[in-house]
Amino acid sequence: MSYDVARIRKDFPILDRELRPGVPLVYLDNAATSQKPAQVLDAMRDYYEQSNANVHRGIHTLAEEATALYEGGRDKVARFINAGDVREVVFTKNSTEALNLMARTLPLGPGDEVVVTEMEHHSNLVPWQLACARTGATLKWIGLTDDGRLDLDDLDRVITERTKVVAFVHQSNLLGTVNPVDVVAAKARSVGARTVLDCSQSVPHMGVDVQALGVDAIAFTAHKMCGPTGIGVLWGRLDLLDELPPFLGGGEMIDEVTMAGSTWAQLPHKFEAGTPPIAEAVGLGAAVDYLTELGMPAIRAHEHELTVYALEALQAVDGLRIIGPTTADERGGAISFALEGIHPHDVGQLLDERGVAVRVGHHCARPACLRYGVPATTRASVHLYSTTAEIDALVSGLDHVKRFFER
Amino acid sequence: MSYDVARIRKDFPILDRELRPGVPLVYLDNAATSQKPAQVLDAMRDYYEQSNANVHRGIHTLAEEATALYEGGRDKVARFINAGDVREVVFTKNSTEALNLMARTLPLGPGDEVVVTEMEHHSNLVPWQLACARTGATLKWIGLTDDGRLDLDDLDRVITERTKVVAFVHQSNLLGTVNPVDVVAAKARSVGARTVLDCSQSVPHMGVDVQALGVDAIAFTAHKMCGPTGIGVLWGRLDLLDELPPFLGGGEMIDEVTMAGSTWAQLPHKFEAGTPPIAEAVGLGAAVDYLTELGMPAIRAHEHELTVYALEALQAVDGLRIIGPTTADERGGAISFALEGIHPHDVGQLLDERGVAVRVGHHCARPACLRYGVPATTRASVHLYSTTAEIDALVSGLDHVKRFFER
Amino acid sequence: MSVPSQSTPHLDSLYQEIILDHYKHPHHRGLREPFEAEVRHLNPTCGDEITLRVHLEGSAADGWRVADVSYDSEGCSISQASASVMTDLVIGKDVESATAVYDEFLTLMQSKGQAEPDEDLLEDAVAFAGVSRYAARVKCALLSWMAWRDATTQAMGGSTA
Amino acid sequence: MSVPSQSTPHLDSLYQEIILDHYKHPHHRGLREPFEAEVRHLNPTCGDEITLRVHLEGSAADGWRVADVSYDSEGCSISQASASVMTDLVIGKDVESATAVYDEFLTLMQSKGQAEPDEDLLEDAVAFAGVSRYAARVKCALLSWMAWRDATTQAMGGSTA
Ligand SMILES: Cc1ncc(COP(=O)(O)O)c(C=O)c1O
Ligand SMILES: Cc1ncc(COP(=O)(O)O)c(C=O)c1O
Repeated sequence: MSYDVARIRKDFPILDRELRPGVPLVYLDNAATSQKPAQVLDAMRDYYEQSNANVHRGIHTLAEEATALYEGGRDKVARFINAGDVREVVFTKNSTEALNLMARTLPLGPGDEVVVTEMEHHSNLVPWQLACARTGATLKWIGLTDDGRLDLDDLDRVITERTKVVAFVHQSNLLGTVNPVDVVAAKARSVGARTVLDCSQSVPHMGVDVQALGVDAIAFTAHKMCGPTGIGVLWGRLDLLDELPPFLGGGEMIDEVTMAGSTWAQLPHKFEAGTPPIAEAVGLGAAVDYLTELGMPAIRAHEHELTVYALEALQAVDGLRIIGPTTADERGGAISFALEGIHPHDVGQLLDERGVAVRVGHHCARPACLRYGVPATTRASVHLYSTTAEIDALVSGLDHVKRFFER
Repeated sequence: MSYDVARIRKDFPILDRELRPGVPLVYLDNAATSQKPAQVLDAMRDYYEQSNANVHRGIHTLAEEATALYEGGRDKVARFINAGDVREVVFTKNSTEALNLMARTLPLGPGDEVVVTEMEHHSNLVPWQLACARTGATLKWIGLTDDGRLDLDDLDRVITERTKVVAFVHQSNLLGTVNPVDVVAAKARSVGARTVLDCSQSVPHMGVDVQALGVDAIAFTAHKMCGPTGIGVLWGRLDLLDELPPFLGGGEMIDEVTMAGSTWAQLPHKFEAGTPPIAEAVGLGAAVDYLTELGMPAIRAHEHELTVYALEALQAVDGLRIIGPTTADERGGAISFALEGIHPHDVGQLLDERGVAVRVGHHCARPACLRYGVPATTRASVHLYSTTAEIDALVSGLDHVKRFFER
Repeated sequence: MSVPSQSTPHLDSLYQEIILDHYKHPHHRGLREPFEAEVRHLNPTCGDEITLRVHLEGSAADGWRVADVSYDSEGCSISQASASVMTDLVIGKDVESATAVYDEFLTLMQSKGQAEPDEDLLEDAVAFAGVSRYAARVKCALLSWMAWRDATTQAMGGSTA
Repeated sequence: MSVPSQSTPHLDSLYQEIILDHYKHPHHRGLREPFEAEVRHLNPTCGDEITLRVHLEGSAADGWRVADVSYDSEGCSISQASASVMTDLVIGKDVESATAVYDEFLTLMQSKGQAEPDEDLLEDAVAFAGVSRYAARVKCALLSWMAWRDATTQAMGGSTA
């Protein structure tokens, strides 16, 4: 049972789309969001057509079914990331909310320090900037090397006894870099700091085992892992989540309410105020089933092959500079680059004309763009259904772009 | 073109479901969540199968389409509630998040007072309890009359010069009561307080015109108005939203980011951190189209008829006591009741046996339950597709319940 | 996707005659003295409530015996009947044996209708087997048991049995 | 649901020869003295940036004339070319006439490809008509115009033209 990408592509109806007659879609914007297999869309539709009800508070048949399906989604996610306890899995609206939840509830005060890295997505930077502004804590960061890696020489200087939280990205959405979680987490642990790992770009592309990672909390988002929009996940160690105060207040997250005051529900409900993303949890569960069926190691191997292929092909393009690691070691399949003298906007626009969808801009990682002296990059990124033919289409598209502006 | 409920029901595939052979679903749990017409499910599926991409940051064809569809959802919502400016419509994950957003960002301090009512849903109570605990402000509330109305005699006593915010519900999910928004808002305005109206139960059932309401902000939630889970709406006056600090930090909500600090995007994006509920906005847009096509006045008239019918039929049941207004004036179609000597759990369970889905419990409005001396109620609630035959099934079900426990 | 329970089993399996009997004529009801621990437990979803007292005899060294369990409660037939059955089962037993019953009942309730209950141990409580199929009602059936367990632990001075 | 643009119009309508010419050979580029106001505008999505100076002559009473507009910018072909075209159009005009051109250009950009641009007023700027069909590029085309408008308002002492 080898990895049959042609068969896999049949599961994704959108991949058959022609943008214009004769111009098929070449979707290389997977780091922004992934496409969804029919299995995921069917699961959500079935939920709505057969079992739709609000969860938890009802005893009628639909409410019981909806609750079982919603909690079933949680069970699947817990197994997928090897959580020690299903109560450690909290559904949020996206990664960003999960990271904000941590930044709002982890205790911080004047004199405390929060450490991030210079390659963070804004969603794992701005919440900590806000937290520091609110609490009087200080934000520090680990810099980057010229070849797109964390500057580990910074570790001992930046992470100190005053560090309370180290928040960093597992795989960079801009550079593709996979960070050495063990090294950073060990250093953080040695000073008693909490670690929050942004797994938005890792969980969709490699097997992530939270018990092996050695961090205190992770965040990820369904829409990048073949699941629907509208749902993300916070995983956190039970003892940590138990200590934290609630984040949003409202229905479902309470134990006992009087006008004078309230007490909080058990985990994970303490952090799930209001009607949760029910159909979305069902869809995420189906996405997890889909990924598990293909096998995360197989997916990773496939994407690694594509990354090797793409890095080589792109570096053969005259005037093209990779922003990030130039080899496929410790790196995922999101590849940013600059094309000499041509602005990414123009690159993206002309590629789109040929059906090739890439992302251009700062990719919500502006500080890292500044670090590498580019206002923006063009980024191509693969997923489990991507092919070498798509990489070829990208490269021939880039030749076209260059000819267009050289004419 | 009269209101043809039989034809309308054909749009809702779930309404054809039999829970067990010969036991059709009688769905009277609409205040918890509504069912979804095929039009809404189709719109979301089409989005995923044809245009799925992340919004705003892309220039390729799918990204442009996805952005147009997402923002199209916002345009539809803005028109539906007659917002003066589309930037006043912020997408959240549900009502609860919208209310938390207001409770977190409206400025409060020691000596300030926040006023709610005793009939609030926990989602419009707990966030204000938390805000008061955090800021040193004081929470006060308007009490209820024995017949399930706001005790307006309380107004002048409770709302004073110290009141900074008055947060109250438009239509109670427990009692069905429709509150006199104009009276409360006028009083709040007279002391310079901001008004936040919880429209979770009104927007789905009556035409809501934010310019006519005279409040500063409203919250509602898609899943109760034939839309999907995973999305809610905050509407607020542009000048108010503009003044407020951001809520969650991350991608999309920023203008310029450096490691040292960030500036915020324009409205509504300032309040939409991270990848938004894109497919859900498309679905909500389709729901709004669906409701508009039927016409909110026609929907309201239909539900009013059902409410009149149900109130009469229920009050004819021996030992049944309505918790809330006993007539259909200034009241919606959510009807709570107690059945002498039989716990709501048992009522709900036995009704479920006959296919009748009602909600039992405190309905996230525990203080109001305490006010009326009941730990829980049974609640039947109608929507645009409900029928008098369903009310009949409920009433005959209640006879069965009574016989069961009297045997 | 598989829908969890396309067909609800007939309700008679939930509302057994034994359950209805205990509901209508509860045993050991009311709050009595003496007691070493009193707890109040609440099921926030449905408003079920119990205040429960435990009176133990014995000592950590010689072992503890459940001398009395008294309670005041409000709630549905399942939670009321369960409290009545529970007191029948634990009063008079040593804490260790009573805890074994508690464990067995807990297992039964978490079995989603799959367990074969031990009739010798559970006696009247086997009637609750059907309840385990109704996720939302399991909490009702467990409320009094959880309260008993909690109060007993407190009465023994915080040590677990 | 209707998908907004099943077929993208041919790109030649976006990348007009005029645009490419201005992009490769921008007019009035560089920051010059004297000036009464300098602003920096940024398109956060794509990193396009412009620093722009306005030098006005005249007075509120007699009317203002755009004596010079100088700028330093980074960005895509559309934003670069737009700045070049804009300076051609506003320099030498009185502020009122220049603002009329600004208004016309703004209307064109917001037209989603539907407007009939006024060629007499817009001259080379009519080449941007195609850009209005690309929502994500409209901001690029408008960046320099917004900066000019902002700087001019400041230069006149905060009063609007
Ligand atoms: C009156 C009222 N307010 C707020 C809410 C909360 O809505 P949501 O759970 O979608 O956040 C609800 C429904 O649960 C409600 O009925
Ligand atoms: C590394 C990283 N972190 C966080 C996020 C935020 O995810 P979301 O927008 O779903 O909240 C993203 C994607 O946008 C990402 O790539």
